[in-house]
Amino acid sequence: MTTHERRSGEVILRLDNISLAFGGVKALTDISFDVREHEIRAIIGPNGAGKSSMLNVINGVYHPQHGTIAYRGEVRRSMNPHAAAASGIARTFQNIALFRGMSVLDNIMTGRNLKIKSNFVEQAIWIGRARREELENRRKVEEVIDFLEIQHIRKTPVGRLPYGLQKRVELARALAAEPSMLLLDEPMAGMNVEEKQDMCRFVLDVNEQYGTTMVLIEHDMGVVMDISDRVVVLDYGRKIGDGTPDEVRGNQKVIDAYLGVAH
Amino acid sequence: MFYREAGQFKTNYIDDSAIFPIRQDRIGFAIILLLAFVAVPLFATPYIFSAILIPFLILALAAIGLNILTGYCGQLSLGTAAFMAVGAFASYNFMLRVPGMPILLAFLCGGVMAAGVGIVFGLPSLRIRGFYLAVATLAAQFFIVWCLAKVGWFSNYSSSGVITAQQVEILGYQFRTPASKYLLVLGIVSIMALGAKNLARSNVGRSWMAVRDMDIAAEVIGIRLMPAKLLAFAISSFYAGVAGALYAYMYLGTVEPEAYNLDLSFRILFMIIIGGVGTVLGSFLGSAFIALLPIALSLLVGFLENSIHLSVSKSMTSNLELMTFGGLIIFFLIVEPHGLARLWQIGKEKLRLWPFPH
Amino acid sequence: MTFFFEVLIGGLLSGVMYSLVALGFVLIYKASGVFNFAQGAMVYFAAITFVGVTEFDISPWIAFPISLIVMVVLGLVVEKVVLRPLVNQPQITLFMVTIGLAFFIEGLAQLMWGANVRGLELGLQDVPLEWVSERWGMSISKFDLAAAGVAAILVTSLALLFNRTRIGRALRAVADDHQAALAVGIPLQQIWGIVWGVAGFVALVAGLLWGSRNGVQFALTFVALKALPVLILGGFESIPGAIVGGLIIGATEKLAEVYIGPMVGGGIEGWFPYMLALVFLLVRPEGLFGEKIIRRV
Amino acid sequence: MDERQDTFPRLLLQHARVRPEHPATREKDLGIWQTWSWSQVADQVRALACGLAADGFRRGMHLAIIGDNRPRLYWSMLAAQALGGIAVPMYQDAPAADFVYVLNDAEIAYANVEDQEQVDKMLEAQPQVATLRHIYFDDPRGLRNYEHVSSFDDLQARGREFDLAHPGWYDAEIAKGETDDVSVMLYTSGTTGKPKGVCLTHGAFIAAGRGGCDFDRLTERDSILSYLPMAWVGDHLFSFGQWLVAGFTINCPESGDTVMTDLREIGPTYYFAPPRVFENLLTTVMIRMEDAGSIKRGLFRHFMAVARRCGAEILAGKPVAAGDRLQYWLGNLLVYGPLRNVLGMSRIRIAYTAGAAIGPDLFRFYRSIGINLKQLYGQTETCAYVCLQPDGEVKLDSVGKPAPEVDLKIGAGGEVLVRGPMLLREYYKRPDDTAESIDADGYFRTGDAGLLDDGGHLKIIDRAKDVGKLANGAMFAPNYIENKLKFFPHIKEAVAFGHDRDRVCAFINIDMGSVGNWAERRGLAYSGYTDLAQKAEVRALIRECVEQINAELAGEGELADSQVHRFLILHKELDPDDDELTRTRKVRRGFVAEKYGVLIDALYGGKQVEHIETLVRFEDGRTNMVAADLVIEDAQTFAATGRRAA
Repeated sequence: MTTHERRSGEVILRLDNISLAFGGVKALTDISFDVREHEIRAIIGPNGAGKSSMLNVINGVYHPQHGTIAYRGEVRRSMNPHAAAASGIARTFQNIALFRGMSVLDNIMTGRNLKIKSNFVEQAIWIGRARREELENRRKVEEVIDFLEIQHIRKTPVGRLPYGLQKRVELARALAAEPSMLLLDEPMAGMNVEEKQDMCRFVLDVNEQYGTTMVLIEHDMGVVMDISDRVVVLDYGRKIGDGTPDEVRGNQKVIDAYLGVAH
Repeated sequence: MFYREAGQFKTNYIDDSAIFPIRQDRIGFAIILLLAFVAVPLFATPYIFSAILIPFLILALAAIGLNILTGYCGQLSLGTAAFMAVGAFASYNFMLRVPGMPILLAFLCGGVMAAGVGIVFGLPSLRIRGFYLAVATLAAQFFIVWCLAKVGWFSNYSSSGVITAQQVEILGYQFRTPASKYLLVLGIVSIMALGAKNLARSNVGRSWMAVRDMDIAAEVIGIRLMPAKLLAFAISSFYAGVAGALYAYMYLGTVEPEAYNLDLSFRILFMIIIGGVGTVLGSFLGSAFIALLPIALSLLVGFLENSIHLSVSKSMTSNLELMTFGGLIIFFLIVEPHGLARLWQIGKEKLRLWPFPH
Repeated sequence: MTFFFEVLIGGLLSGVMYSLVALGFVLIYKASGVFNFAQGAMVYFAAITFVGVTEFDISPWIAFPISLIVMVVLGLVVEKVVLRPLVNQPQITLFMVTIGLAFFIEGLAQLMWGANVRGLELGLQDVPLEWVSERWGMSISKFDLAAAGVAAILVTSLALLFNRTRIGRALRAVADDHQAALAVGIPLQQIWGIVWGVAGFVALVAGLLWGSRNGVQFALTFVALKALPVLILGGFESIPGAIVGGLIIGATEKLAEVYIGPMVGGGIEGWFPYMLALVFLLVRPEGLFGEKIIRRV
Repeated sequence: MDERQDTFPRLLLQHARVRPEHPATREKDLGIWQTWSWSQVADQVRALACGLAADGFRRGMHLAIIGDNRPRLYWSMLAAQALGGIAVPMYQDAPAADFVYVLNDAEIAYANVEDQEQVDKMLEAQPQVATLRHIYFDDPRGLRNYEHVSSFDDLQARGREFDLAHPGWYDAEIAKGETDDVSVMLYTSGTTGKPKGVCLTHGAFIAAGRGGCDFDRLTERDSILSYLPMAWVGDHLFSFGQWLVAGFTINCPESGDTVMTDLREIGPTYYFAPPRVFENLLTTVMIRMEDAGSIKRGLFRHFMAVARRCGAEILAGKPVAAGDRLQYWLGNLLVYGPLRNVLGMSRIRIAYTAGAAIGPDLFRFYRSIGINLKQLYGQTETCAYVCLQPDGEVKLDSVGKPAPEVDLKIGAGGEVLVRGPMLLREYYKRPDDTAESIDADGYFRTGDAGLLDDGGHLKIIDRAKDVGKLANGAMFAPNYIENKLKFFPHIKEAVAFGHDRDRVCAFINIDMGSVGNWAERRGLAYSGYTDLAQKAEVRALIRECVEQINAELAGEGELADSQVHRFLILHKELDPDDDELTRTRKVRRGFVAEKYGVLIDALYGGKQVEHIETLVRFEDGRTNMVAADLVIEDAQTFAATGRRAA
């Protein structure tokens, strides 16, 4: 990989004292951290540490009981998924969450639903603005398809694709929204070495080409240390470390809780 | 085999996302349209029009409506007939109470009324899912039909509850003959089927399918579940409503609540299961299948009676019909859950790849 | 006030009968995740088979075991032919397949025994209990009371079966987690077979009770439609829910018919339970006894 | 405007005038076939040329073109030529180290390349190539932060400014062009030694293109899929020379992986592929048919038998019995037509193959299902234009008649000599080689041994220099033997030895697809090429093939002594990355003989088993050691049976 100057900018997302519980079970306890524009921010931690819950709080699938979320200066008690998507936060899921009854192309097209302004009557008649929007968005989607090199499966139903390609299609769907922040929940889980390398390259390319801010959960320590700018470490729903990969690597609590155990 | 596609390439996205991207399909469809609009009116008998073709088309329209809700948006409904009833009664009342109301506008208004009622009964879908929702739609079925029967205003205080539908007249032309009724229904159904197809391939359709396949992911990419689901209920009910009005005006000739019972709802559900969930084509195939099956059965029974002198009573035939419907539903759900439309698609794929198997 | 209690008690007693039908649903749903829309058809099938057999001058005491065998066989066949090929399919598909099944069974029942309405005499008369009317001036049907008694016995024994026997424990394990049950060596298909057999039995009892009350006719299948709101109220997976739900529906429907019905032209029994259930669903989507659903991502 | 049509830029302007709206170039990109008409292409080329001029590109300079078949790379060649420069397309899959020599040899200062991969290679080579200054790329993906390289878009933008600032300059440059100017320099990969730059003029390629177009009546309505390496003379003739002569449409596939799909979509009327492509295609057809149901398979078998019986004759317009004709008509409806369609060949009017000998069965197969497949013969030095098979006169074992304007004779030692307007001007900076290859009368020595039959058809036997002698003096034509072996679908590559030896022995590479499938069908488990190759069953299978050609050779007179006595199946596939094959997949005979000397000794030394270890290099530069014990097989040979008719 060529050395790339990453243009980490201002803090655009800040979570303060987030606590989340399901029934009586505490998933997250008093967690605070921030994300800077254009950076790749990793969240790591053992299984059940609350990593996915953290992403779900950021894009509003879960509503924390305590704490605030400040995104681009706007402070809220919690997000809601639509507001998150509308303000440029896209995400992928740990267990692939593609729309299984649709083709790759249609899946990615759904990623652009917020860009479409025509109403259902226009769409039913399929003239004028509806058709024009459809074509413009198709072109944008084709660029994403090109970018992620999935031209050959464009019209395939997603259910027929192997796992690695499904993950890539999910990334494509997220990218189609032209997000300013991308939440990736274990984008490389379950992949072989080659697929991981490809995915790493795509993540870095996206970051470099579009300047997309990334919040990334990943188990593969090598990958995390290689590509992220800063790392948050969670354990049992609490934050136990935060800093550059090197700082985190040297943090005794982290070593005890995580690195020592898992790897 | 007949698909010779080499050389059919697309140089723009309009062609690429066309409803029939393959030339042979376009030709085939044009032939079907030609047959339906020209050849059939020339040769069909009044019996075929009024007993087969007209109900086939109208129920296909209702099935498209149900398919929008169930097939595309994934919300199972057992109350289609009730929304048809709303359409029929609303059209009747618009015709009755608005002087000079054009009939087509009355159908449209009937559809819109049904859409409104559909939205009301769609509200629970925001909180409940799956067959809980299906059960909730049964409430619509029972409540609406009861309402239309009990509230006299709807039926203009008719003593029998059975009202004769007004004469259908457009620009002075009176649709009296079966052939003319058939052509009017065909025209309306064709246009609305095109609209449904367009919706299905646009953002609205994709949003529905996203909600159907994985609602949380849909929400996360910015699709608002409430408007998406309510829109599906509204449009589905609109289609059902127009179909209901056509059913009353073009098929039954009367407007009566009992015509829109639970049995009709089930029949329409069967149409989309047999025809194919989530396809417009399937709605037509399913409707044709259900329309033709009793005829085929009675032919078969007649044949048996003649050949082996088996005497089959009328009720026996209707029971056989019930069993055949039930059996077919079981068969299709087990063997081909995507119905006749998928079978057609598989066959077509085979023809496209011929002589290769895959 | 007496009238109110009379209606209430009558409602509660018929509610027990709803519970009985609902129980058939719950049993199957718990064990195999199938929402069996054909339960009503099975009730009809059971009753008409019983009547049909007795029409050959066979004593009811022999007709009952014959019908029972027929119902158990029917249950087993349905499980094997219809549901086993659909294992792991979405619940909504299973639901739709049972709608098809309902049609099939209804057709079969009438094909075998004819469609005409038959009376069914169990020796219980639908007359008011004298001592009750004497003491409180209320009319409580003897038949209703007896039927409720039978239903109560059945419900209790099923509850015992579920909670106290080995088969019952296996059933509950299957209901909780198919995979895990399979992993600990519970023969899943055998369990499903038993459940469908028991469901057949419940259908027979319900069919006899309802049949002797309303006559054995096609309308018996609508009993199942009445059971649906019961399930929504009580939750699909809860036996106590089915009982309580049945009582609530039975009572409120009667009360509504009597007190609200006249205001709107009557006949509201047909839809009132549904609207009640619907309103209830909006408040508590998981039912009375269901667990709160946490949707995880 | 001058009306001469003797240089490619003039031809371009001509098309832009005569058929401005006619599609000239298509490319599958972003999901659809993006199309440029002739006037748009002319405009694009103009912008590119002016951009290059603005950056200092001048008459006589060389422009390197590296990448897959992309419209803007084709246009770049025209842009260079418009300025009086010379296009130098290079094989895009070569590693950076290989580029260094060619870039230096051609004194490249300007390079138009496709994407990041090629830019990286250029940057890697740059320190060793003093002249290389300007690198332009087509696809900006991943190149955002690169310095000192520029995108085509920027180049064209500069060009448009330059054009505005210098009105008339571009047209004047085109007007300066002469037909005898070198238009393109193609490097022969060369089976030995360093690559040589073959300088070909506008006139030569236009003559070759025009001759071919007239011969096959190609017009602007034709259409071709451009998917073979741009550095290869065949692609330059079909996708560039004939494109500009006839004014038809070239179609660039989306990527290497999608060629078959793209072929099917476009359905070209004119098609070119080396024999190996046709062979792979046939193998896939057969494998896919294996999975078909028994009725379909029976139908296929029956009608393929009909086609074998009379298909080629019907295509050639020869009289055929009415019964067969009817059957063929039915077969065309049920099998051949659909088959041509799924292969994307239903609209093909003319298909050519060249570059290597094609198996007679393979050739007959395509012709019999109604595809007008023909052979041509030529070299880089002759613009790939010497002999063509005329319609209706297609003989399986010949490469056709001399093309229009080509003067052909057989020289000493059977070598084919040719003369005509299509000859090269020279080898770049290699006067000695030039002098050696063109004799005093102006005949070019093709280096191939061949003979002309009674009908004037040329038949190629082998490379002239490869034709050797066995120890007993009998003629030994290794290629001839190898080709016979390679015609079996199970054999992918063969190397025959025998010069100065008493008998012939051979190395064989099995075809992984075909043999693998064969093994699977017989339930034979294997772990990879090396394992499969050494299975006793596989060796027996190959032995049958060898014995079959021995039987054939026994009937071919002088060649009867060339029967293969012993052979072995190599433990690895011969590979261009290991220098065993050229980039055009020809065996480097000498190199292979040296590398596997041990094995040759074993073959001739009578050993039964030999151990070998070989280093294998992968495309990404990683290496791996492959070791195996190779069993040597003895094949049955046959007594000579009569003279072969020459």
